Amino acid sequence: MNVTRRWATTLLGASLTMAAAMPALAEGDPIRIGYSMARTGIFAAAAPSQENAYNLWRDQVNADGGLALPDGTRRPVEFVSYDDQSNPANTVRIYERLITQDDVDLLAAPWGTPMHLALAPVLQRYKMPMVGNTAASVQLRKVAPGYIWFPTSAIPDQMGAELAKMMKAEGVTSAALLANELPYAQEFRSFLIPALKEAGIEVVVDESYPPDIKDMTSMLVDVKAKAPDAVIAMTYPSDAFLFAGQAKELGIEAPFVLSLVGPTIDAYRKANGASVDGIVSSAHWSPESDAWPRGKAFFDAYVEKYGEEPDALDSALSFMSLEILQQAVEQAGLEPEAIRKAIFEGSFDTINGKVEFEGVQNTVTPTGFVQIQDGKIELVWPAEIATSDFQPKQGW
Amino acid sequence: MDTLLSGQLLFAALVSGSLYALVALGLNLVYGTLRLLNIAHGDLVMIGAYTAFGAFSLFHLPPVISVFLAAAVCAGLGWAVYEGLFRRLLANPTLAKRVEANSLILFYGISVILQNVVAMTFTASSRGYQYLDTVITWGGVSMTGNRLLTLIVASAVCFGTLLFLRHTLFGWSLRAVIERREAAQVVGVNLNRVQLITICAGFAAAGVAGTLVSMTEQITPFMGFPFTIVAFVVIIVGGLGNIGAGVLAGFCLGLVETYGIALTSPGYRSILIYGLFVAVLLIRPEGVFSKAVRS
Amino acid sequence: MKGLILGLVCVAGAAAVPMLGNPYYTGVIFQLAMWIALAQSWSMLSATTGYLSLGHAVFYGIGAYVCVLLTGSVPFAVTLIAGALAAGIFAAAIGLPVLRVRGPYFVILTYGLSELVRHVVMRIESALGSFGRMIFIVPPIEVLMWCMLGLATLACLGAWAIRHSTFGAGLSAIREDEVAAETVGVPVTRLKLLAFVASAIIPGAVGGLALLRTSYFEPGQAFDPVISFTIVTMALVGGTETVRGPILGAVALTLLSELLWSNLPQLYMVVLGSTLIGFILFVPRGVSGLVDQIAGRR
Amino acid sequence: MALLDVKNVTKQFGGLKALSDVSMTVEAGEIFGLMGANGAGKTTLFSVIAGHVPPTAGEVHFDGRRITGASPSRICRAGLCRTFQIVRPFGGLTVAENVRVAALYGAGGRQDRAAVARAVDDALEAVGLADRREILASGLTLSGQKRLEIARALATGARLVMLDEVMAGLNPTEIAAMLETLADLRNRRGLTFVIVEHVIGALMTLSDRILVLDHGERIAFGTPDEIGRDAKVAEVYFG
Repeated sequence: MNVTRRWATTLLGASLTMAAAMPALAEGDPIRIGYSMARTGIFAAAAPSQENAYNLWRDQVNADGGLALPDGTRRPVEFVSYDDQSNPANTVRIYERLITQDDVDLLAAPWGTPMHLALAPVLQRYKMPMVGNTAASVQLRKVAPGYIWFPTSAIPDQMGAELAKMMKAEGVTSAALLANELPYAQEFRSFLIPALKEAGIEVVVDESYPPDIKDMTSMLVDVKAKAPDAVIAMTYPSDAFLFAGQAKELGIEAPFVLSLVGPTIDAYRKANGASVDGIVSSAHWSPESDAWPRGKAFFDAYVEKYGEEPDALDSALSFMSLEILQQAVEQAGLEPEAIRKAIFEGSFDTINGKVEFEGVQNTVTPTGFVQIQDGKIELVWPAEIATSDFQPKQGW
Repeated sequence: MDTLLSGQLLFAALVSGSLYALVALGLNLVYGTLRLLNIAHGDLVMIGAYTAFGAFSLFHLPPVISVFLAAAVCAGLGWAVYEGLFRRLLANPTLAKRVEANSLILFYGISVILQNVVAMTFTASSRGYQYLDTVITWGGVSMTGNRLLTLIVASAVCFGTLLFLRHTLFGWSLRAVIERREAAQVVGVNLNRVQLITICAGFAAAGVAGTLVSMTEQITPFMGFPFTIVAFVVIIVGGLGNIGAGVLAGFCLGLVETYGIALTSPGYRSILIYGLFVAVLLIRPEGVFSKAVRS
Repeated sequence: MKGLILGLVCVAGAAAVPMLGNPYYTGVIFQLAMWIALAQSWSMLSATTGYLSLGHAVFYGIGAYVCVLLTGSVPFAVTLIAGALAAGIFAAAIGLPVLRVRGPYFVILTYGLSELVRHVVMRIESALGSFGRMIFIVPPIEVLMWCMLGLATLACLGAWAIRHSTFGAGLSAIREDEVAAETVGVPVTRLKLLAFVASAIIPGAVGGLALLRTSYFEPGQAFDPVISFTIVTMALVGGTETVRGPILGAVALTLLSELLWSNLPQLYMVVLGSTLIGFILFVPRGVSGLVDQIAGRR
Repeated sequence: MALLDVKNVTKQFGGLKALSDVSMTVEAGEIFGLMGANGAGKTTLFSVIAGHVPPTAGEVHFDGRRITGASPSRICRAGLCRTFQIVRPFGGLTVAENVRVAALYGAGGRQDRAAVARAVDDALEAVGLADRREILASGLTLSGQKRLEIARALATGARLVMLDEVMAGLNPTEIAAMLETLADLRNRRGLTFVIVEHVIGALMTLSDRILVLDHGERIAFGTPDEIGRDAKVAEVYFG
């Protein structure tokens, strides 16, 4: 009996603590925005570039007097966030908690494609809108339109086609493909190969490798022997470091070298210095663009606050997603259905230019590629948003 | 075929191999003398990498100097962990009886703490710095300076340790503890002292490995786990507690990995390594290089 | 008997949680039931025979994989049963050679096996040109939760039945001394294999259910070694001497991490790590032993 | 027909011949002694008979059936059980639980609770451990653990029990008690014993017939009196 009572007390205590963590909402209180982030676990290294952008946005909004509502009033913004430990199952639980328990007003996105995909049904069920950001997969297109949107244009099918176009334009006739076995890289590879074929570019090497690869020498020796015009390394961050170091060691001479994810990370350029000048990567934003004046301001504010550069893909997308949310709220208020309608129908001005949605997707921002030039991230493709011309890679 | 015979591939295999051997050396020392399953071993590699990164970016200390600092930091952790946790565990007969299970959980806890303390201190953002990455070409083999340095330092530490174990009194007592714990105590080996020094040395080896790794890989708080795994693969293949065979197995794993990939496809890399590991455990759990011990 | 009644009351209470109308609590119960089912299944092999498996994620992953492959072509209950069977068959197939290995070797071997299977599945998926699989129609959370609760109950009853049977007596003899057990007539090999299969089946179904909860399959996630670590941790923290142990361990750690991550978002992993260390050093008999001590038994 | 029939058993470990061409027969109800210096092959012979080690050559028959190559648990269930020179109690289980495992899985195939409980009580009673049944086996004295080994073997319902140095390390009082126990078991239950013993006096008193091994070879066989007079044995034992 004793045990039973202790049990009951424990459970009661637990539920009380949970309840206590939920403050009452009063008029004029901060607007609470909830999200989960992979602060620990396998994705953790990627998450700060996103969370830093979130915090920067919050600070800027609050410095401006708060988030504007349709009636012209402003309320400060407050984040409620949890660590999902890089586990999509936790993401689902956390958003359920945010919606039903913490009773947040708005939602921001977690890091990563699996998390976004796992969330889509949850948002549908609770009818809570969320602007996604760091998700990139053709699977997104299968998500029923409703309460989630993806501002990214770095989606593998479009990227494959665009990259082939760009390579053709730069006179590439042969290419070596090295792809990580994780989904994003594999998906990209599957769309790139037919596009290259169509563009008349010969694939001379096509290898996939596991994410925990520790040495690429044999692959790269093979690449070097075939001497292709282009080396397309479909990397994730950790193997991007490996690829850069070993391609340099072996003196890969291709004028067109792409590393899929990694080069836009600040540490990548710090670790490799000038040797990675000329590397192409996937992103559709650059602070160097004159067309998006707010972009440079974001870049400078970010560098000032964190002492490192924002990631041209993740940080930019994260900031954009909150800008979209901000403008939707300004127009429609905090009522979820109104926000949903506003996002569906609206047009938004972001650090990456205009954004509009059709279904779940941003149809305005073109799919682009960036290149490291003198340590800076320059947009080199497509021409209409380019901040600089593509320059063939000159050694390492 | 040309690729297979090239010095380039051999160099790559030796670099990986020496690093595997070094990481495994530390783990093997700790397992051999204390019978502890240290699954936080890779996190010590991470600590070593952060130490080197910090020293480089704050004080412009090159890794050839900060390697001593990293070794000292990790050895200090070893001391703290031994005095704070394991002395207690090993002294308590109930706990010591299930030392494997208990050490597994203890080190899991330590691993979680190390990772998250580092993540809170430095944020989880990946880090990196540029050091000695000029390419040297020698006999048709191109080598970045930092990878050559990795090979030299890792091999030197491994073989230095082996020589030390073979030719010093302490080395003899340590080997005695590994082979016959109780008997070693009877002949007057100070078990406590041997264990303390070994755990510090094992942790320090991981710190050295971390410094080497930091020159070429991205540094994050969660980078350690793959090193733990590799180290376990190596010491199983070599034979748990057999220090010399472990070093040999480390180099062999580097060769198997590099040439295995070259002969098949990079896609089979992990299947190859785990397959080898599982096969060794099933067929020869005492390790490939151990003399069969049967009662 | 008292324990059984208490257990049934808890199950009934948990099953009624969706009535509260707060899906968050339903999610917590799902999670709780999941870890109880996994830790208890693990104990069927590892607590009884002392063969410490650090690879139970492999059964969970296999269940998830089979479930995602079958979803859409057969009813949802069938996918779960198929997942459970596949995990059981896999255990039976690898059991004989694997269970010849003892002590720390077994711990590491099971871990390595789980990683091997993970990489093989990754390779297969990549060869099939699949980049993570999505499931679009999933049963509502209440249904998933009830299924999970059922699995947890099944696991606990199974573990209880094993420990109180001739089979369980044989297994504990194996844990104490395999050679002596064999000598007094215990068919050691057969019993170990049975225990291994028994401990694999429920995790297979759990993997399927957990997959339906997130509706997204990727081999890296489904075979995540963290799952194996969490299972072992929960069971050991709970105490492996009784059937109660894994239940208490799963409840304690699930609630603790639930409280910690919501109230101490920055520090909770550090606190969790410290709690583990504290438990091993100061509470060697686990939560279960602690409850006994406080209640003044033994 | 002999209960146990060992035919020309040879066992080779690498280059070492532990047993060479050893034969012996044990009749139902007798106490059969096995003598020899350290390394003579007694324990190896036990291991071969009980199924722990397969013989290099030769066969073992028990109760008319060939048991060579069968697992120890099968051999045990056929009615032949051994004890270990270095005791192997299930340390974490109580004395009664130790014996209960043997009763559950041993030769009898008893399934009903009452029969198992009776077998446990009987075995504990027979070796004098009835009053210690609830303590952990690891808490018994050496003498107690040796008795426990015997109790477990008895509880399996074995008809032939092989005892490997159950008196080593016991003091004279304990040895006397043990001798009495064994004689009693043979007389009252009709059990058959094969015993290996270093304590030669005990062996001589207890055994009906004795086989002497030296370096894996059979050097003498006969009644205790005959063995006592055997010149070869004297040479091996007393130089």
